[in-house]
Amino acid sequence: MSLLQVEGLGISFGGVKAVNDVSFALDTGKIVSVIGPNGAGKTTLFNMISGVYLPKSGKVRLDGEDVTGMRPDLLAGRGMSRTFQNLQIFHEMSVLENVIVGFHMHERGPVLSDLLGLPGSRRRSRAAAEGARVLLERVGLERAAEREAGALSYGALKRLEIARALAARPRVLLLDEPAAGCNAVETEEIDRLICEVARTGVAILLVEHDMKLVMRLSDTIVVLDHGEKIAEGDPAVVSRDPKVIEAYLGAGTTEALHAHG
Amino acid sequence: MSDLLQFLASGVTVGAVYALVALGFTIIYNASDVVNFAQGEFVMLGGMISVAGVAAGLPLPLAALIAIAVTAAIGVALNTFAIEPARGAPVVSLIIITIGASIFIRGVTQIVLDKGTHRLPSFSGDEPLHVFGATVLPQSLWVAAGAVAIFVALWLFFTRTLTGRAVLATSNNRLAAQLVGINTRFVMTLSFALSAAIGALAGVLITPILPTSFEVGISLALKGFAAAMLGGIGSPKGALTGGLLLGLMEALTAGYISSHYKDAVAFFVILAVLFAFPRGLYGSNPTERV
Amino acid sequence: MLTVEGLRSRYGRIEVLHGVDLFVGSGEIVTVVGANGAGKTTLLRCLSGVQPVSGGAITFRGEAMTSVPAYRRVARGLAQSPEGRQIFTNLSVEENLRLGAFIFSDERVERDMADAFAMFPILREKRNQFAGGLSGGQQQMLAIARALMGRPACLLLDEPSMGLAPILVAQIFEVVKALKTLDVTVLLVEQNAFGALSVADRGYVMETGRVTMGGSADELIADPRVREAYLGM
Amino acid sequence: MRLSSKQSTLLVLAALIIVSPFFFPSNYYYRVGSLVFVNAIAVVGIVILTGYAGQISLGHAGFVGIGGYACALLPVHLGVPPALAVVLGAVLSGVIAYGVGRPILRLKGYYLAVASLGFGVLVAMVLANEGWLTGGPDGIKVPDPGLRTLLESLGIALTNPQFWYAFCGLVLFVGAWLALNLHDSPTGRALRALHGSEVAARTAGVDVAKAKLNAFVISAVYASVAGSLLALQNRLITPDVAGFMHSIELVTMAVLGGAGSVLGGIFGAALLTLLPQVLTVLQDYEHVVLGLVMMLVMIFLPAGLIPSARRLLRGRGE
Amino acid sequence: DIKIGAIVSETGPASSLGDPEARTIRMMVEELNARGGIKGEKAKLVLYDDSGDPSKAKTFATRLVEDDDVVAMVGGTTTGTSLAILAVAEESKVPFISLAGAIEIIDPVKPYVFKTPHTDRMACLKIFGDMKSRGLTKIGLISGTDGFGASMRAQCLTVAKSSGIEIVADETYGPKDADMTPQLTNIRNKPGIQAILNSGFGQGPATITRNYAQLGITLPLYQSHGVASNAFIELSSAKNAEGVRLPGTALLVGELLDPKDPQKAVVLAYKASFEKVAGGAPVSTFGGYAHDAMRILTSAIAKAPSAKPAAIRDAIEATTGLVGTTGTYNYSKTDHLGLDLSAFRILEINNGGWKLVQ
Ligand SMILES: Nc1ncnc2c1ncn2[C@@H]1O[C@H](COP(=O)(O)OP(=O)(O)OP(=O)(O)O)[C@@H](O)[C@H]1O
Ligand SMILES: Nc1ncnc2c1ncn2[C@@H]1O[C@H](COP(=O)(O)OP(=O)(O)OP(=O)(O)O)[C@@H](O)[C@H]1O
Ligand SMILES: [Mg+2]
Ligand SMILES: [Mg+2]
Repeated sequence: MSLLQVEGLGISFGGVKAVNDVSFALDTGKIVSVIGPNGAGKTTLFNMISGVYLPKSGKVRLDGEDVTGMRPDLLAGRGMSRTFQNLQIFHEMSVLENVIVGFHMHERGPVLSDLLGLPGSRRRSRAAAEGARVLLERVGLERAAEREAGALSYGALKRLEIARALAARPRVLLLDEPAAGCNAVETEEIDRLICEVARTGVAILLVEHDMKLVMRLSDTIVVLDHGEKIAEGDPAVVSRDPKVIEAYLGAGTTEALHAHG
Repeated sequence: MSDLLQFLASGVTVGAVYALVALGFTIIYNASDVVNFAQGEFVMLGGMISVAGVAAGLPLPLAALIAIAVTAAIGVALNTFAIEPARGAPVVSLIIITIGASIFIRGVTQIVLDKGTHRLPSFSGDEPLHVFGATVLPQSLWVAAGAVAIFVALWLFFTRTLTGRAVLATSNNRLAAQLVGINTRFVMTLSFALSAAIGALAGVLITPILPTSFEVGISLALKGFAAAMLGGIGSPKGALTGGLLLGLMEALTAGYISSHYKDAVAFFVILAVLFAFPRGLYGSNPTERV
Repeated sequence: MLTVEGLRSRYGRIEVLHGVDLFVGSGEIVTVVGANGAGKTTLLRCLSGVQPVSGGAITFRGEAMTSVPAYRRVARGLAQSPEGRQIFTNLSVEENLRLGAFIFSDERVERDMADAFAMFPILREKRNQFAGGLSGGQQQMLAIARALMGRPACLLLDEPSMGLAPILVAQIFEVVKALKTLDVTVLLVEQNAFGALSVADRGYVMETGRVTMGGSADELIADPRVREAYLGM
Repeated sequence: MRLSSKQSTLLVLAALIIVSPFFFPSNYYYRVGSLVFVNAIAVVGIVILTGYAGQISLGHAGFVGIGGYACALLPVHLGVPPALAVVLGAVLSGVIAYGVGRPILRLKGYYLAVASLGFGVLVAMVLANEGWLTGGPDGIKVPDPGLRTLLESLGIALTNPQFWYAFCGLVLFVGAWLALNLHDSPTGRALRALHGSEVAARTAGVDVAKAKLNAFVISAVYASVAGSLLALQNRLITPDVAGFMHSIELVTMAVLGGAGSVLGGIFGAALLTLLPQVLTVLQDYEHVVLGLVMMLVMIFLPAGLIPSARRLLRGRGE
Repeated sequence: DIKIGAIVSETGPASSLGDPEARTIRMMVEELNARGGIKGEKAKLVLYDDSGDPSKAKTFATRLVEDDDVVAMVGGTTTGTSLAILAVAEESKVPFISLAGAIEIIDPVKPYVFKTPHTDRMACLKIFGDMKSRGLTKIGLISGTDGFGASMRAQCLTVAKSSGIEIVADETYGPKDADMTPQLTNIRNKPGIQAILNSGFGQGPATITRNYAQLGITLPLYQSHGVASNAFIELSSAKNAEGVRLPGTALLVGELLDPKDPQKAVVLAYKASFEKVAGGAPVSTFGGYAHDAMRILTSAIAKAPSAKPAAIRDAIEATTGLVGTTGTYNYSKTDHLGLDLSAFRILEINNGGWKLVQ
């Protein structure tokens, strides 16, 4: 059984089916990418899987357990973590604190102990802070740790979100366009980071429009168009699928991709 | 039957008062997300300045016009000297500025005008109209008509004019508004002028029913705020409905249940409505995507 | 057309632009590339007048812009599609576009809107939907279309290709090229440096608040430092 | 560094509480001081709710009222010692906050504000209307907790205002200490996170509804304790302590001082409590100046007294 | 100098009471000093506005006795503020003359606390007496929810039975409500109802009076002493207020008093000087309370062997036969109110003015 299984998931907004009957599976340590034109339903799919939206139909299974429509915080407790296409930053907190919040599941404790500042509470905070610094280093933001998060540039915020998502020590990690706003060199760093994370056994679901990144990283690619799955398979196959080329890649891109290898 | 009608008449009278105040909140809110706690003071100024004008021997319409103009100018001054300089401050800080402004305006009114309670003469006399055994004062009709007229004007403004759209755009995203060429400063000035003018007009209309004094603003603002939230803040339709509903609930409760708890019942209903409609009856509900 | 001299800007007490010099000739496409946090967005914000300038000068069509308020710059022909899209989420797609043409009230607005819909058909489909419900890429299209509604003489694009599907990225660069034929000057900030330099006439490289390199697009593409730092080659 | 900011806040606070009396020429100053502390206790609760968690309550005075009336009613009707009534009142407020908070905290922004306002109005109305129990609008007497006499028997003789100054100062210090502990604790961070982005906080594992409820209950307890202390030292409590105006006043204090900052809240409380006392010399112009000061503070220190001042100082250092 | 302290609610919900009180107190101190002060010493007034908040009132009371070193205090516009002040007065042994109605201020008697206004209970008794004399026994009660209205309501409910009055309707309204027709409709519908009594002050009673006319109710309408001022007639408009009765003090009917009435001179003098300084504001019963309190206080200070609080207290308690606007005060060890029912007069509004009923 796969770690994450999506079965016939669907939702509509005002009568328009944003996602319709989408199924796929994701295994430990694997990277599955979801691609598709703008408005295909990728983010919406993420929102359903992570419990932000309640699906109209279909099921999400985590480790075989039905977690459809479960609250995001409970899902987080079961090892699901994500980043957002529309950045969701705690603007008034420091960069470091943003990441510490990512550790919430591991650092939380009784309210009373936090109020009284008992040693246990302080210990948990300290441990989380240490972990957070390590993560900031991994995404290259260690120098910004004490800055107010709202003052970072766009690209830096994207990386901050990744660090925060990693802090939860997820089993399933959903990344929505992690490389948007990063140049080729910065994208390569993110590429490396994702690889490393996958290697530690985290299942990664990736939405990204940077095809080079997608092709290089993905074990499997799921292609959505108008909310429907139109193709699924390994990168080489999918990228040559005429339906995919027509709906998404465009002729030029495919050539470029294969030219670069 | 005639009792019910009387209660309804009372409810509409009071409701129209609340609606007039609630309508005043809409423009500034729509331009800046700020609930202007000085709105009640605008209403008070409308009444107090008219009273002063009439006492000085001016005919009522002229006194009313002057009151509206002066109040609008005060609204503009509030924006120019207090809100605009704090641009970029969090919304709560702006709200506190409006609270400060309301205390300030009250203080100045008490010095410049007086501390007394005053009434304006009714526009069309005090001879009650009889409708199926219920009685209505002509002034109630003036107030209700005023509320409806302002509602229509606001509704047209926000749905039919580009300036109205610009107001909405300014609060939705001030940066973007500037980038498309909207003079957001002017939009704010306009909003404060219009809100203040609406408040003052409300004050003129209601003072024959509800005597005015430098301190009436607070309780009016409180009820008007509740009404606006009940209807959904920012929506002219919501302000009108919310105001009328609140007034009717109070009157019917006083009539049929208990006058001791009429305000309590009104607030209970507000809570109940908000549980069903978390953004009021007509509040917009555009959720941000993530 | 657009000249920037010694431009300085700060957030609070922290200066992030330390004297930027660049110019954009009439009808040119000029691109600015740079790492995260280099100050590209800040530069464009200064040009549009939504970010206070603490030193230097901006001249646009021979006129000093530095103290002209933001909304007037739009009327002078300077429009921007900003970073993070900044659409009016509570208003409909059509209203967003109409506000893009806020300063105009002629019938050309309708034609421009038709053009915008032709460029991004999905927007026509969603014209009555509130813009906050659009997908990320759709919002990006809306932001670009809205900037074009302002009939700019000079268009400032902040990462227009961000979040767009490859097929649309190609289209955006086509649009940029097409604008040149319409005599619209473009200042393009892009992370997709390769794409941007391919359509641009000239380019600049920004590093931590300074322009460190400038030249024709071909020169920059060929420059080994640029290739290594921004093109990943 | 964070830790030192907490310690320095506590140090400043302790210094102010202890050193100020050396400059007090009369009991009146102790009285005003103790009122500052009482207000500050309630405001620290608002700081937790509004400053940390970003939830606006315009009904918190309702809890002040509950705490106050608990000290008036429990001793008379149930024979509870007044000092214990403070605790029972706080528990009661917490329980009521829990019950009220569950439904209303689903609302956001102004809608939450108006719902909480409704709660406050209801409390004030019950206190005013049920005269048989509460004494009605003119209020009710509160028994003496006898703590001062207790101290006296231990050889510490204080005047009434001195005693309440010391007692409220102590309670405020403890309250501030707790709130500061919370700020940098996992719970506090979760509150501040949901303030920034609820979805992100959720996906990070924060049970947002519960976190908000925690903040609401905690802040209600602060308000309740403040109400109890006010009632006990005034020996009298009236329904307007639970009124809308008082709720607004508390929020105003918090925002003026700097909503997210404990020290800010305390300074805000001090400012708005002291100002009317200072402004009495201006007679009729008192309100004009009060309004003006509020506006000026917010215009020039938009983040509130303490945070803005801190920002200015820090900026200079760099 | 002799320092006199005052704490009144010049602003806030009770400002329509507190404002004339403050004006009166200031005016009387000025007059006093113009006359050369007390025993050659100038009086110095320290007046604070508590805006109706008892906690503030307590703070100001503390300030007066601790910081300003006053020898006596007047004030306490509302019962709540009076209760707050009197605690300080008792503790620091500074005499205090309250301007509020509730009986608990002086009952039980507290050594340092006095008051000038009638109690609410007296107002109820006076009104009920007049009703009985007209054969009206089944009445409807409508009260404001503020302190004044609620406290008088409670007293009227208590003494109704013993006065032979049956209260068949009991409604309330908020002090700032715009319309009371539902409540009045319900009262009117009560079978056998003969009269309506409104306990309240401020603008509410005027609204009631207008709604009364609007509904065409013809039952006799009684108002409380809380509205005893010309402002009430103005706000309700003379036509609507015609025939309304209320228990008032001599103050409102100064001109109509029998020339032999000892109050006549006092009342007319106060009225004349108040109207001179008040810029058009008419005299009200509440200003009268303040006037009487100041008269009592200043004459006590004049009589006291020293300007020490305790001596002044004794002198106040010894006050007898002092004619004020409200009545003639006879304080004693057991009576710190010093008035009886005869001080109240039933007034009726007649042609836009006041008429003495008895
Ligand atoms: N809350 C909503 N209200 C209305 N429509 C919505 C909402 N959420 C999504 N949609 C619609 O559903 C469709 C799918 O949107 P989604 O954001 O999932 O696309 P996407 O594949 O992530 O696109 P992109 O690549 O541009 O980010 C879009 O057409 C969008 O307009
Ligand atoms: N609101 C702000 N307050 C303080 N500093 C800020 C703010 N916005 C940006 N900065 C800082 O200014 C510098 C330049 O940021 P800017 O957004 O202009 O970079 P950029 O080149 O556009 O980066 P990116 O490619 O990531 O978008 C960065 O160091 C950033 O941290
Ligand atoms: Mg998306
Ligand atoms: Mg940028």
